[in-house]
Amino acid sequence: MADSPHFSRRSILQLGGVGAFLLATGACASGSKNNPSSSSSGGAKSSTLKIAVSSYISSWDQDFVGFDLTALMLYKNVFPYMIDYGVKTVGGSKILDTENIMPTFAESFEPDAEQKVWTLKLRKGVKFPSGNELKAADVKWSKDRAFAAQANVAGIYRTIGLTKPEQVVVVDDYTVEFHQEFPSALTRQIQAISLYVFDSVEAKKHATDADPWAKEWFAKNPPTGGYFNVTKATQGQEIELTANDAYPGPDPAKTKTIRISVVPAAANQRLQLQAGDIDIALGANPRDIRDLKKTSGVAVLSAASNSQVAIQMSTTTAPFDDVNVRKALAYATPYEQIIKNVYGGDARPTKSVVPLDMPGYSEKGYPYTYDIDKAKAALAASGRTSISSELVFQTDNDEQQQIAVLVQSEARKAGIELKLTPLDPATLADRRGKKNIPLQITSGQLWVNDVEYMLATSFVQGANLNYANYTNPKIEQIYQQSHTTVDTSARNQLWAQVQDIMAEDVPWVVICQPNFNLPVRESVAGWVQPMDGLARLRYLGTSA
Amino acid sequence: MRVLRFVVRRLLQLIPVLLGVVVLTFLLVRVLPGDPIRTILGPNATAADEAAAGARFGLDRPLWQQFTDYLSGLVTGDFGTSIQSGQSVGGEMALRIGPTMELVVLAVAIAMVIATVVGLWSARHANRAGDHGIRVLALVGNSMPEFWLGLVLILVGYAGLGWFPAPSGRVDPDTDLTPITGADALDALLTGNMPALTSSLWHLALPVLTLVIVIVAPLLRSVRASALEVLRSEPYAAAEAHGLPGRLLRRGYLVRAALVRLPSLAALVFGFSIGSTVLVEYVYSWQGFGQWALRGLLYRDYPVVQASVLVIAFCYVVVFLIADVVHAMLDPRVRI
Amino acid sequence: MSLLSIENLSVVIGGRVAALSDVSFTVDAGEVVGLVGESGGGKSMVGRAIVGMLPTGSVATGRVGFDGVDVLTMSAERLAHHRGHGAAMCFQNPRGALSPTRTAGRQLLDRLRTHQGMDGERARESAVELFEAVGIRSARRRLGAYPHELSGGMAQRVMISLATGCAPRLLIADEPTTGLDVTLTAEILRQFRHAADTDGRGVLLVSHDINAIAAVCDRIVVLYAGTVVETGPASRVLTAPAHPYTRALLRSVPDLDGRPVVVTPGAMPLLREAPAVCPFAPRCAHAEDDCRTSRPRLAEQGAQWTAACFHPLHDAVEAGQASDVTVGAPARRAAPAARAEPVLVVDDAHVVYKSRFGRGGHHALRGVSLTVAKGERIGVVGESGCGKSTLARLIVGLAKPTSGSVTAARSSLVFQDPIGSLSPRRTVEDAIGEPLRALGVPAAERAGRAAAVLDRMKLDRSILARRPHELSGGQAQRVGIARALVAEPDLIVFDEPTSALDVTVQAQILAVIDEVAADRSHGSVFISHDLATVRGFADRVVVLYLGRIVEEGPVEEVFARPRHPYTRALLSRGVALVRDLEEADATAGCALAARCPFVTDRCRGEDQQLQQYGESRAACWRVPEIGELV
Amino acid sequence: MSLSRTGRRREKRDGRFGTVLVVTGAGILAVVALAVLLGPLFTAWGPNEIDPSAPTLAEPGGAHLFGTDVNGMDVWSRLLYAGRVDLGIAIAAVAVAVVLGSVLGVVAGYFGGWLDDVLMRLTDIFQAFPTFILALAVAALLGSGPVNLTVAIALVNAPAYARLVRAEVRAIRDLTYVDAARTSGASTIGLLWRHVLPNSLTPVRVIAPLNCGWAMLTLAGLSFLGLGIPVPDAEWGAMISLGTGDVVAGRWWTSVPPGIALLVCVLGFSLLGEGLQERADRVRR
Repeated sequence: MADSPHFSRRSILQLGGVGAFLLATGACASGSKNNPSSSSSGGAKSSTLKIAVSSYISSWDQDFVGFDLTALMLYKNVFPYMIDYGVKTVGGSKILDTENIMPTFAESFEPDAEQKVWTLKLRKGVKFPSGNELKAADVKWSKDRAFAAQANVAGIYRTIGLTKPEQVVVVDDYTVEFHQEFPSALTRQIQAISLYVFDSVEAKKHATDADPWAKEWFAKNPPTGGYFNVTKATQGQEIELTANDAYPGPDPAKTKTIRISVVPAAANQRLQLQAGDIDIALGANPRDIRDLKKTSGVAVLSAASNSQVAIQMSTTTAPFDDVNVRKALAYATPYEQIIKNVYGGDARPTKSVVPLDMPGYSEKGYPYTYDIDKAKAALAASGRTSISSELVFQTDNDEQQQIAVLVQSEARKAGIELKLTPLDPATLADRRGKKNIPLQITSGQLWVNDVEYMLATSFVQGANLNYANYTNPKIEQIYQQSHTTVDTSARNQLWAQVQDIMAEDVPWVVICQPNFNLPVRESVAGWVQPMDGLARLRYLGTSA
Repeated sequence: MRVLRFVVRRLLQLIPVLLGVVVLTFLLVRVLPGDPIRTILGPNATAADEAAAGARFGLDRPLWQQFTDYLSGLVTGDFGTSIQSGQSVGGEMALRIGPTMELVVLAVAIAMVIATVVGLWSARHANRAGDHGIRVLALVGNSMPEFWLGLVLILVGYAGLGWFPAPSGRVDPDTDLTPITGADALDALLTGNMPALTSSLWHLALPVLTLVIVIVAPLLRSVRASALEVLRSEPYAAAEAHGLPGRLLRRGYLVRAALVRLPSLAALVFGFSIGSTVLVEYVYSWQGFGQWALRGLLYRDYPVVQASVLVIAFCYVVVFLIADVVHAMLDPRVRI
Repeated sequence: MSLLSIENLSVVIGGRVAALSDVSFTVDAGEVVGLVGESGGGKSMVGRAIVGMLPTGSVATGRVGFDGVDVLTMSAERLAHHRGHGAAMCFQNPRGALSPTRTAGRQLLDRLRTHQGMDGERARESAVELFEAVGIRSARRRLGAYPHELSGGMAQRVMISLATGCAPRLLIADEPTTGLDVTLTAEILRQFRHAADTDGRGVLLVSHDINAIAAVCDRIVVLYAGTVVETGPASRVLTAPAHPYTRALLRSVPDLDGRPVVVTPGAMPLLREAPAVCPFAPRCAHAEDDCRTSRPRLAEQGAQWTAACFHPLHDAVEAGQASDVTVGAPARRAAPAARAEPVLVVDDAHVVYKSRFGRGGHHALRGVSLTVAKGERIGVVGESGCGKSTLARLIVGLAKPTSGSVTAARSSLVFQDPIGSLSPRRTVEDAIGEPLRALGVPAAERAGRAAAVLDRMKLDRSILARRPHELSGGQAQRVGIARALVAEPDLIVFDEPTSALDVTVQAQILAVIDEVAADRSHGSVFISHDLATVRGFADRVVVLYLGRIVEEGPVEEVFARPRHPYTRALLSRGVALVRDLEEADATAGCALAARCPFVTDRCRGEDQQLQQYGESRAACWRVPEIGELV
Repeated sequence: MSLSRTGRRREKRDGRFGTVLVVTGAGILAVVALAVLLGPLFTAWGPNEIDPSAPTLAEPGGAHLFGTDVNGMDVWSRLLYAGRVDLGIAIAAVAVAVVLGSVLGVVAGYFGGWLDDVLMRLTDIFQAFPTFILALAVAALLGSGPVNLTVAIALVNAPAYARLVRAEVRAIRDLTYVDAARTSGASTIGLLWRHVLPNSLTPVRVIAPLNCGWAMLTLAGLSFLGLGIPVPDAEWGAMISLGTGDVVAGRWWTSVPPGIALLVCVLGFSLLGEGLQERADRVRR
């Protein structure tokens, strides 16, 4: 029985009046916590792993769901994916290897000479839990559904030249060909996150003419057949997974059952981790993690991450349409103070718009440091002595709020007066749609670890995440050229040119790349840092 | 009979109010800035994807047509599909109303029992030390912000003393509770699942305590005030002057007269508690109705917001109706 | 040894109010004793002392002997037994003294179970008997009624049955007659007489209206400022009172024979401790030095008859005293000159109050026609529910006639509830000036005219700045009258102006009204349920019953030779009505049909119109015959 | 003879406790108001000023009486400046609610008929509307910040006042002194203004202080959910929500002091309200 954390009781007594007042209402039970509820917070059974997430998934239908990271992470583990990333160790911690993508449920996935037509070969005799065999027809039906849903998959397929269901051709029961309009170096990575297959025979039983793709059935029924099967799902509270023995591929699940419980408040996740009620807290915030490092029985797994924190400056609205004003803000941002105060030093300063560890990264991409005089000089160069504008960030994002406060007080010294505006998700999305946000803090990870994908999502005309409304004909031209450049050294050549242009245009203030830290019980092992932010649960084991 | 006719008449009066609420919400949520569609699009979505998603939810059609569709759906009990989750709003709501109602009903019931017992005692010992103490204590409880109180109770009850379970979820999944109404303790009772019952009651303890502390004061004051009014009234003095024994005086003349005003105040407090459960649920990660409605609001999930507001309003007016009927039964002077 | 013997009982409340000082009197079984005096005189304090429920923080000395045991020192259980079974009280406002959320029957059963140990069916049976004994018809159904469903009279009867349900030895009735009509009062007092004579109970009737309870009392005790000023056999005390205050009580109220009202100046003092001098001296016309220097003790005036006065009176109460200041002697008033132009014409006015739920409604006035000429003084009399208040509201425009017409010159109204008629948050000056404000009179002139009219009311100008709750009943009514006069209206309506006031204050207000009405520049209408008061005021009188005028004529003619059976019953000239007034009575035919001893089929069928009989008119075809039948 | 004031020994010093409540309540509010208004005298830091020398979440003591919060701002000074926002908005919101509610109440109560039904159905709708939805709607329509919050909270509280005043006016409009004013020819407006309104505000005067307390709690609740005052600005509810995560780690000074400040201030209002209620009851009896 894990003893309740000693130091937290001491801190309660420190609470002075309030604590005493409330303690007076209940005798202070000394000694070990005798938790009367019969909840299973007893010793972690060797075969069960308990993970806490911040919100319950909004739907089980991977095609028609909204952009919900918890759900996408869960799908990665419960839907049969044909191919997936390998694993490599870097600096003592294991991370997903984006260059080594291997078949898991499928037998092989190889391109033709021109890398335009990709052939997927299925293993024989792989069965869904319903007993139906996984065949090419299932792949075809699943991808036709993805195109019909016009959601995530359709969006990514467009970057590798797959725009119409007709481009997916069934050759025989166990072979499917993907005919791309143009060859692309991104195909393997993009297919790794999109090539999932439904049990189409089972699904068609629930399709109706009003609902051809059985959306209602999919939304309600947890899927099975991936590395794990969903055995129990209590709405809004908890999801239980058990390893799928029918998985034919390498690295089968190490833990027999995994229980994912929903704990929205970060403070509660931390309490339960300390008390041993959960093994992994996916929703803890940086300050909790720094404290948990000092707690007995808890380890913090940390690994380099490609998640970037930046301020996107709107290049189409005054005064940030003037590059000198953008440079002024770049010089006025207190990079070291943010890394120290907000992330407790646990973040890497970055010198380019391209994230660290992404092939093609170069030091010259973002030559700006915290220097108030240079900031003033840059502002003067733009013909202004002082400007005022609005810095937008997400209401419920603590880090962004702290960064905003620090940037505001430093920028003021350089004559840049910033009004802080926290926005709820819907208003933020609306104003981004209307492109009327002068400055906004963004933090996030790219799904594919390749500069072409970065340009596709954030820097070309009309890209969805291009909140800076940045366009540069040279960049557009390089982006088109990169589609067909497969050779890595030629691609790196292109990326160097991109970063030189970015150093000049500076559409973003690139702040830092915070490391990924995951507080877990000491007994947990096998964590693989996911480049796309979607945890692979099959590598996880617990030795308690 | 009489009560039925009164209830039917009041229900008919509800329709314009609820219709007003539906129209007001429908317009209000569309006037609010914020785009419900962009939040569900992936990083690579294009304008075409946005338009397609919008069409899927019928947002491309003219406003009045959206309203008529919504109304015709409402009549058949179809609240539409949630933009965020793609599931039917009715289904999602059914799963979440149970836990919140259980919390609020339990808290209001307990608070009313405490208020009645303590209120009557306090009135009978008016202006003595005990009476003053109770009133000030109740006021302190009523002055606390419920989210802050919840936090402190978790800190003391779970982290410090360990008497109460972790503030996550409502019942321990291992007890295999089969959900019927969604209200865990009630379902456990119905299915006779004892371990689930004890587990859900322990999970309910702190949130209910938080709510009770906050809402007991107004109820206590009302019972005490009306009890005092009865004790100092002519009829009570007349009964006492005719030498009726204390027990008969209390049972026959004090209790019923003092509780006449309690139902309508309980309804008001019920309405107030629905508001504060949104905060209590957040702190106790109760996954109830309040959080779901709030999330719908933050993401402008039109069908969710419209459905949640309508249900809250409906609960509100139904509770007032029940209060009026109970009031009429208690007080013969009220003709219905 | 008498059932109840109170010996020099003194009660001081909160150390600053001497509610009672050395009160002594006795009540024997089977005897009805009347305890009279104006409000604030201490009558209620005596009642409370008898049942041992004196107010918080009050100190009582002396002895309240009940069956030889002193109530003031009774133990808790003895007191619990004494309350109800020893002495039981009937409360003043019966509907207010019954628990609203419990049926009348159950409240009676509580008494029967507590004091007579009855239960179940036997208790229910005796409950029905008790209800029938006090004259409640269909008693079994009434058992299930809630207090708010009972009429005033019915509630009073239930109250009496509750008290007798305790099988008390002494029955205390507090103001049993207030708010009841003439006919109902007589009926209720008969109940108390019956309780004393047949049940052998002692009865203590507490009342401010000495004339009302005179008929049934064996002995009278008169209280003034917490002291007994006179006690003696009713026959002697009522005809030739020894103490001047008792005489003032008897003469302040006009009586049916038209005797002039004697006005007693000043008001009753609120004593801080036992008086050292005669408390009535400042107001007494016969007071001399000894009255102002020492306090008179109760001195024998005859068999069991004492009075606390150095110079007791001996002649009959009717005999005029040189010092009397009288009002309303009808003979002295000159008849109005030729018919001056009318200030009010009411032609066949009907008023129906529609109830919220649309079915039926209360038909308050059923075709009333009335004209008032300038300078004329009209009296309107009728029991409660006859529509007289509706008539008042109709005349001043507060109510609109459903049919028929009302044309009135500029009118003003003086209300029954003096303090209630003044806006609580505004000063007296504002209240008086209100009508001028509506006429657009500038503030300075308003203040002047308000002060002038206040002087006419013989009120000190310091009152102008006071708020209503700082005024006494009398002062508030004078302000009400001042407000009515300030705009010099053509018509003034007095709606029961004195019924809410104390007896001596009533006389003062009647004097003021008389002086105001004497001014012939405006007409005046005086509305009351009390015939004697109307007689002292009006030239012509109109008798209302259930929304119709049943008799009308010169005041002397109507009082001397009443024609209509209802007027005769009011003047108790040998006509006793069959039963209480019921709501449903006023359907077709003669309104009084359901209660008239001379009713015939023709009365029930035919609507009665006013016909001329001598100088007055009456709405009854049998008037000529009735003369012999009486 | 009214027996209701019978000699019950238990009922001592009737009504004196009412004055004790009023005095303590008013006393607390006075102290809080003074501290909040003279705030700048007690502290060197501005409400949003960051102390570069002190680390974030510094322990209480030394330069910072209550330590610093997660942004490195001084908790004590934010506590004082926040008081202005909270007290200001609460009192303003209740004032607006009282005016709006009273006008509606008088019109509905005095004229009755269809006007009364329409107004009452309207107040039903507003009262049935959940507070948060209304607050967000008004915040969106008028833009965020203290002004719109005042309006939002006022709208939520106005129906209660409308109902209260309507009940009083319906009772008063048939009283004798109103008839008296009518007979002396007073205009309807004059009648309402001089006679009906002043006498129908007694219950409002009693409920208003209690309502200020609740208004503050509503404001704090909104800020806690991120719907009220934007985060970096000083407001007690926002400060509590900022520090919730830290309390668990024993860093109580970010969240507990604003909680206590809110508790004390609302308690002040509640005591004042309760005391006025006690005295009003005693007067009416």
